[in-house]
Order: sequence, then C-alpha cells, then structure tokens
Amino acid sequence: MILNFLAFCTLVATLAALPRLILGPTAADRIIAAQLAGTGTVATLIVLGTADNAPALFDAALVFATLAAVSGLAFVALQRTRL
Amino acid sequence: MSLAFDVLLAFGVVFTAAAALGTHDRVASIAGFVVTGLLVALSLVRLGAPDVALAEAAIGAGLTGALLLRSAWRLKPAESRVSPPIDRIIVALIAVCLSGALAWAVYTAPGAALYPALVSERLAESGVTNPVTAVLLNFRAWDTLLEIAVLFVALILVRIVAPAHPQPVVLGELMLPFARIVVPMCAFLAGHLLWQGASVPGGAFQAGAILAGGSLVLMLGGFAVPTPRLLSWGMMVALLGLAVFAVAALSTEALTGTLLLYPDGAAKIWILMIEALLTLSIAAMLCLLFCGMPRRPLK
Amino acid sequence: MTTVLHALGLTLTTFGVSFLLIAALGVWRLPDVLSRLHALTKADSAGLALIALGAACLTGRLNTLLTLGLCVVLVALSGVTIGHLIARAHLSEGDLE
Amino acid sequence: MTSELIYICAGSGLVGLAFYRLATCRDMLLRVLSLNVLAVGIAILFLASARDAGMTDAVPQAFVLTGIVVLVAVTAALLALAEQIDRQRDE
Repeated sequence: MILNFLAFCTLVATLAALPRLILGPTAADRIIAAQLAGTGTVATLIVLGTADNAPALFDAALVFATLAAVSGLAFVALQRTRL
Repeated sequence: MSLAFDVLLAFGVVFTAAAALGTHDRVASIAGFVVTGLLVALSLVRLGAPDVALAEAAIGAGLTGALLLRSAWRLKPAESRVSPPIDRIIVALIAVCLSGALAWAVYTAPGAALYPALVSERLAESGVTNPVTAVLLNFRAWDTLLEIAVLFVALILVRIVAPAHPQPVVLGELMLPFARIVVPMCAFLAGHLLWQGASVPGGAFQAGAILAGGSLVLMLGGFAVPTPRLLSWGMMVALLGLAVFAVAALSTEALTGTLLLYPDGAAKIWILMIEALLTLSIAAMLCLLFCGMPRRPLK
Repeated sequence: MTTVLHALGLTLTTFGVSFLLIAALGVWRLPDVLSRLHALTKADSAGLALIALGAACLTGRLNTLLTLGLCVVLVALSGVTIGHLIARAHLSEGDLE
Repeated sequence: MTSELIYICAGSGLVGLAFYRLATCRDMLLRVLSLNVLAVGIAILFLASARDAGMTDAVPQAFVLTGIVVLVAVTAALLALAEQIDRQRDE
C-alpha cells in the first residue's frame, strides 16, 4: 500500500517536469525537463517492480535508463551541430 | 491507489502528447514526444505487455526521437499560415467525435478471446516459453520475415533519397568515459535481452534497438565517423539478417515441407540462431536509417 | 531481521522519492538554467540511488542488486555527462541572463 | 475492467489529438510527429482491448511490436522524403 503510494508520488514527480518542458525559455531547460522525466520513469518502474514484486520490471528499468542516456546525448549533440 | 496511478498516467500521456503537438518550438515538440513515448511505455507495462513496452521505450521514444532531432534542423519550419478558426473548430469537433466513437467501439466490442487458448496449447512445442517470442518467431514467423523486408525497403528508400551527412562533433573530455561505460553496457544488455527473450520479456527487436543506441552514442560522440566504407559494411550486415532468415525459411520448407515450421525438438536452436543474426541486422538497419547512406558520385 | 530490512527499505525508498519530488519542484520553480541543472543532478544521483537501494532491501534478492546497481550507475553517469554538456553549451553561447 | 477503460480513453484521446494536428498543421516535422502519436494511440487501444482477466493476449502484442518497428522505418523514410522536398524547394 505504501509502495503503491510511493509509485504514485514518483509519477507525480515525473509529470511535474512537464511545465518546464512547455515553458522553458531555452532549449537547455527543455532538455533538462526531458532528462528529469526519464529519471522519473526509471524510478517509477523500480518502485512498481517492488510494489508488485515483479523483478522483471527492473530489467525494463535498465533498458529505460540506457535509452534515457542515449536520447539525452542525442539532444545535446544534435543541438550543438546547429550552433 | 493503483486506480489513481492509472488515471494520472493516462492523463499524463494525453497531456504530454498535446503539449508536444501544440507547440511550434522544435526542441519542445521532440522532447515532449520522447516523454510521451516513455509514459506510453509505462502504461504498456501497466497493461501487462512488457515486451511491447521495452520496444516502445527503445524504438518509439529513443531512436525515433534521435531521428526527429536529426531532421529538425534540416527541415525549415513551414510558413505559419494558420487555418481559419472555423476550419479548426470543425476539425476539432470531428476529432472529438472520432475519439468518442473509437473509445465506445473498443469498449463495447464483444471480446472473443480466441488466441490465448491456441497459443498456450502449442507453447510447449514452440521451443520457447515467452508467448510473444513464440508468436513472433514460430507461429507467425512469416510476418516477421516480411517485417524485416519492410525495414530493408525503407533503407533502400533512404539510400536513394538522402545522402549521408557525416558530422564530427566535439563534445568535450567527459564523452570518452561516458562512451567507455555506456557502449559496453549496451552490448551487454542487448545480449542479455536476446538470451532471456526465450523465457521472459525481451527479444531480437529490443536487443537490436539497444545495440543501435550504443552505436548511436559512438557516432554522436565522434568516435565512429560514418565513412562510406563503414556504411557499406553496415549495409552488408543489414542484408545478412534478411538473407539468413530467408534461407532459414527455405531450408525449413525443404526439411519439413512447410515454410518456417522448425524440425521437431530443434525449434529453440533455430529460433536462437535467427534471432541472434536478426539482432545484428536490425541494429545495422536502424543505424543506417539514422545516418543515411552515401550516394555514389555520378560519372 | 526481515522486518528491519523491510523498514529500512521503505525508509530509503521514501527518502529517494522525496528527493525526486523536490528535484521536480526545483526544475519547475528555480529561476535559471544552471540552478535547474543543479536540481536535476540531485534527482539523477541521490534520488534514484536511494530508491534503488530501498528496492534492493525490499526484494531481498542478490541478483536484482546487479540490475539495480547498473541502473543507478547508468542514470548517474548520463546525468553527469549531459549536465556537463548542457552547462558547457549554455556558457559558451553566453546567454547568461 | 475500469483500468482498461482508462487506457482506452487515453488511446482514443491520442488518436483524436493526432487527427486534429494532422488536419490543421502544415509543418512537415509536426505531421510526422502526429503520425507517430496516432500509431501509439492505436497500439494502446489494441492492447487495452486485448486484456482479458488480467492476462494480455500474445498475438496482439506481437502485432503491436511489429507495428512499432515498421513505424520507425516509415518515420525515417518520411523524414528523408521531407528533407528532399525541402532541398528541391530551395533550388
């Protein structure tokens, strides 16, 4: 029950990055928001995996973490090629 | 509590997609799209489809995001001719009706669950214990073969239309340790996903996408410059998977008399061999789709 | 022993989640790019590490520890690298309002 | 069944949103984005309707997985074509 509530809180934290993504005056702000949302989904998966006692979700979290790293890098690198 | 989680997640998915599609800032739309992909993957996990969730996170969010970013600066924004408000109101009304009708139709559709019984009945002889892998590479392997062919056709289209843009980027000193950890991790994770795909969520597509992500890190970090030579090697690898799959289909036809019906008891070996080569081939194709192909100079 | 581990796990996870919430608040409310970056890196390193440690305590299996550890390392590493790259790009552009 | 209903609403919401954007927008990148959102919405609808007593049918899962992989190929092809159109417009 507590873990379900914690999973809910992590999702809230993930979605709380969105205002910055929409408002954020510079591109850097938006990349920061996307990065935080990526971390938030990884955390949500870990907490969900603990709550449902499904360690298979930890593997999914690992995939999400890898892809968050790759897409974050893509954001920064492809941003710089234009400059 | 779990219901509140679902409601918040569904709301987040729609809201993020609206934010991504509603803005004219390129970075905001693409970042919004990537976050939408992640949230959709999360809701697919909630819907009990972790295989699809892995593929959506890896391909739908990660690689599509990178592709869109690559094109974002090459495509000029269209001249901002806004459609008249009356048109937009009509379109919005049609869209709302479409959504409502779709939701109502899907919700009230008579659920005739025909496949689960069939799949679980034959799962023991498929050679794997993950039903999704069994469907993809045994029961309906023909579809998967054609899907790889579709990927290859897209690759040929990209080759004809878009020349490669090798752009070395200098990103600073921290890139080297980052690539040194992340790229081996990607290779390791791809192998892990490939191997465990037989019994738990994972498989060739997810593994291929992760591998492509690793090589994207190499290219974006400037460690592997996509020279024409490297790209033609990539093309060879991309072809190899398709060729091996086609040869496997023909040899099963010769061995058992049916296309892609594996010989008794050897299904696991066949599936694993095909999947391993498919992983390499899918990774090569996704990479080539990202960086484009060199165009031969006209003589 | 299991009760202690369980309580420890719950406490660690709660701490990690509150780190994440505070970081999200920071990214939302802080005034400029560099301070938002500062909030983000806390979530990437401390928040997720605490959550993963708590999850490892709660599941109590050794093989999940490896997966969770790799997760933490990857997210922390990408947070560090991308934070550095964003800050560098931001400073070199010189648009420090 | 309620949680399925929630996701069915989300999926059809995505489809409606993508349809609206496809119809009103002239920007090529946003159109490709809307096409992706449309496909994702249909995937959610498909999987939400494939759920039965806590289990998700494997065949629709395989279909959606295939669809996601084909979608990225289509996206790449569309973007290549869009770039080509832009280049020809310049000349």
